[in-house]
Amino acid sequence: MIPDVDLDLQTLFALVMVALVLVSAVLVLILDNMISAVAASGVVSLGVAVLFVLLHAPDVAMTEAVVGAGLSGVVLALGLRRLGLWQLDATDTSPERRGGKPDA
Amino acid sequence: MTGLFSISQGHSVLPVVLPLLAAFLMQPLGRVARPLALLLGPATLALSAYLLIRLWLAYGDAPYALAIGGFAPPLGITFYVDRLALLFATAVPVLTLLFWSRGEDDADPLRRDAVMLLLAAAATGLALSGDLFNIYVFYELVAVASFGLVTLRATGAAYIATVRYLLLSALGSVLALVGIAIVYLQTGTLSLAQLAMLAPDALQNPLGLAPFALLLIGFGVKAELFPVNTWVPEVYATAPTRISALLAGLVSKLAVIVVVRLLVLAFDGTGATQLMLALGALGFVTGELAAWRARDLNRMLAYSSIGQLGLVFVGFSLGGTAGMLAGLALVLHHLIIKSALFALATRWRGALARLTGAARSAPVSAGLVVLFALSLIGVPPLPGFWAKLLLVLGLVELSTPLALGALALVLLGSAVEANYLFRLVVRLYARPDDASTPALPKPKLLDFGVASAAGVLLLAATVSVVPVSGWLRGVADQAADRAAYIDTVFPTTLVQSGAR
Amino acid sequence: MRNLASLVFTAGLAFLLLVIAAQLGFGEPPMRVGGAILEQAPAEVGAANIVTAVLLGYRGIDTLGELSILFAAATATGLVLVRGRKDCGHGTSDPPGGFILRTGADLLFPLLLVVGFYIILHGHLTPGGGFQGGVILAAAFFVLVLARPGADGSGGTSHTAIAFIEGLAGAGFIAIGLWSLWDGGEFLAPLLGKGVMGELLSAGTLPLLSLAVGLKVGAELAGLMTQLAEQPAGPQHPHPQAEDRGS
Amino acid sequence: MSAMGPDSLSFVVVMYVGAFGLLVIGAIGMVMSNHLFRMVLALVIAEAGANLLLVLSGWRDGALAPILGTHAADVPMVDPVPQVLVLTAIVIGVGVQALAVSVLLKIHRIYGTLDVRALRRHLELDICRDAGMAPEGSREAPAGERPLPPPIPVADALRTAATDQTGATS
Repeated sequence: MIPDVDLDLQTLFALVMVALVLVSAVLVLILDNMISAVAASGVVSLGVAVLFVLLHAPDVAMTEAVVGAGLSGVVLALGLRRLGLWQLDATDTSPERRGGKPDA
Repeated sequence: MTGLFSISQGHSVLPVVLPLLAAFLMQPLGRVARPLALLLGPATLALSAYLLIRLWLAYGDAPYALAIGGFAPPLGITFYVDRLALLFATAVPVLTLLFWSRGEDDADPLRRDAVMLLLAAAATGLALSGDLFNIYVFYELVAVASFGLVTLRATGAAYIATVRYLLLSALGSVLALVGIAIVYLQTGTLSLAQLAMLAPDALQNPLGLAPFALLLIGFGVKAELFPVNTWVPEVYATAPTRISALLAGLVSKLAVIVVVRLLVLAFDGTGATQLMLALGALGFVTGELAAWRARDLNRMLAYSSIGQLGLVFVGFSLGGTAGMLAGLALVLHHLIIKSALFALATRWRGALARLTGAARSAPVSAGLVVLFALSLIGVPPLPGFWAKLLLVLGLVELSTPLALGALALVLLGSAVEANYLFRLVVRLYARPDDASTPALPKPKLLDFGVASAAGVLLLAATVSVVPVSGWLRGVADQAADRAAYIDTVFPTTLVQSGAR
Repeated sequence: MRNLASLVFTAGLAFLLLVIAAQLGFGEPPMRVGGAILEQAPAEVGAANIVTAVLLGYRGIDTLGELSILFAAATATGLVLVRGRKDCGHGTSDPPGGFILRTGADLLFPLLLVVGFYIILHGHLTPGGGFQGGVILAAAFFVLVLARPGADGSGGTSHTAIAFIEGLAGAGFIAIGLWSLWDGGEFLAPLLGKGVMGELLSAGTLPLLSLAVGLKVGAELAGLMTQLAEQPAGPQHPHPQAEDRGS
Repeated sequence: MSAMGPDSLSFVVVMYVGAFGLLVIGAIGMVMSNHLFRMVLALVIAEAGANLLLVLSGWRDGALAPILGTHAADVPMVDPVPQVLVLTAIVIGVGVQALAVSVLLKIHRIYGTLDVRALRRHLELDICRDAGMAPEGSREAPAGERPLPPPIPVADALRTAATDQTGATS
């Protein structure tokens, strides 16, 4: 084990993951393009799955990864496709297509 | 089936499990023998009603705890069956049968019947369960089942109302989950009985009121509590009227009973009653004022149900046996009247202006509306008066500034309620000048039957006030007794009391 | 006004959480029920994975309730979406999967099935269980739908087969519970002896319950995703006031 | 920050900050956003936060995963019960999300928009038309108008009430 540095490895790793999760959570609300918002919500799920591994909860980590990133990502992406919000290029920015940003 | 002959306490889990089994088998059976599948629902509900009545007769007097899976109480999940639980558990299959929609307006009766069975099973589970997270799971099942049922009319408005209701309920559930996490971190247990034992020292105030507030908001969505009941008018106006009757009449009451169990068992010392009193009074006033402005029957009934449930919360927040009795009287009174009014609304749905002179074509229904209106307002001989009297006496007895403020709001709200109910009655008996008003559709026999049965029940209760209130007092005493709850779940023989 | 109300709500929530955070005992849970379960689970239920022991043993009716919630969601989705199939003339707008997706799907399908069933059947030994395995099975079937949507976008998944598997698996779960109630025990009490800890055939009826949960969750979610895939794309008519105003 | 062994207090503080942060961000997103699909995404985040908080309530300093066989038998283990609760909560969340997306599909097909404010107006209009009455505040029934005049002496109340009403609401 690395000598007991003030901030041990696990807390550092937890800090990085929590920061990643919080940033991508904010991104979900801010990003205009709905596809990237769904992708960001997938990142949140995966980040939380990693946090569950750190908390010694392997069952929950597996469920969160499979169900959170996999299944809900597929369901949300299918929903986007059917809602017609699936536009990859940012050129098409009519408010309805963009999905309307929350007015902060 | 041994259930038909010798009933045992172990069978009290069947009224929850059999409807689930029927719901699962609905789709496969539908593809094999469709007419049989359409009968499966009512048959299962009749069977579970029969089982519950047998249980009531056999074990009705003393409450008992049933450990699911045979695991001892604090580890496994327990069902706590006392008179209050049996009363509401029996009401679920009966009312679901009464409001069972028989495939006349839906494209997919099999799926609708399956979701109705899930709603009935979960509502029975809510009444019986004695474990915090188990109550959350059954509450969530009630919520998801009601999302499915509310969209049955397949109109655009129904979908919008459903998605707003879904998001509000999901947010409430997240908050309830946070409340459960805090309770678990503080006490380390989910069994309500052990919570009742640990609450005085573990759930002290900043961490007593906070989880209760979160759980109250979470469970308050279905109980139409003040801040989270914005979904009620939209959903009851766009859902099939029978489903609205079931949701308003029965399911909201079960959510209230769950909140009251939590209050009595785990959170009674933490200022939770003041919070409930305030929210209840606010809900009552806003509900009645909004009902006064409503211009179509379904939304008027929806707002009046918000108001009445606010009153129920005020009743239960009086605390002790008096509060439990007042709340219970109001809950049962509202359950009978709102179900009957919505049963009538299946025919009189639509703008109030359309009902001008309806008494001419439907004298009995109009008479029933008058009876229900009088009882809702609280005119002396009718049971509504006794329920409200208990409430007012309780508030006066409490006489804290908050209670007196709530009393003022209750009286103000009752005046507004009297105004819009009498306005409806006057409209019913007014003479329509242009004879061309479209004749109202003929009532369906079952809906009319439900309304008249409720009317008869109300009159019977009016006549026999003393025995009914005596019986109700027994139920209230048993429900408000924390020590009895703990003793039933953990029979404190000398050896065990040390270990807990 | 709406944003003011929402601001007040979020400020209230944040304050409530701060009050709670300040008071919470970090990192020292009382371990009252948890500790007792950690000691008694290997003896009473005999599963190596204590989380599955709690999931299907101590809190079995929670899992049954949770299974019904997923069933309710899938059935409600069916109620909402199936109604639209009558009025959608053209199929979905998704092009059939490209070469990479098709070959990938053919390769992945057997692997996903094996992984899915492995996780279901080893639920009581290693991390995993009915739910995770069921979702993987659903993903296995849905990959085929994505690769070859077919005319109506359902990729040939027959909803009757899904309905049968879903119904019978759920009924199987309850039948196992009723079986123990039938011969004198309590609903969902563990049966069939504990076997040797760590063996595949150990922990009594837990593997059977995991299998029932896995099949049901798999069939349900595959059906749910296929229904979503079968929906026609985009608004067919911009904003019809007179669209079907309901029956 | 005192480093009391590998899983020191700061590890838990970081985790709690993450859980509460996700919760507040999710709640803000649900309450403030104007697009229904974004509210569903915010719901996903709020649920992830609540699940993280629930697992945290069972975490013990220096304890390992509750799976026998992967470590020595007498090592302290983490509390398994919150993990079971979270397993259930995650799958409930997915079920509700799938239902929400399918209802959003139908709304988009009927109204062509997912903006919350526009849909609330549609909802009000549809309910009023479904009930067969003029929408609130429209020309036929201005918002302030009360359907019935104040009660007049009972003697001729019925006759005058009837005439006033039909005049006001037709």
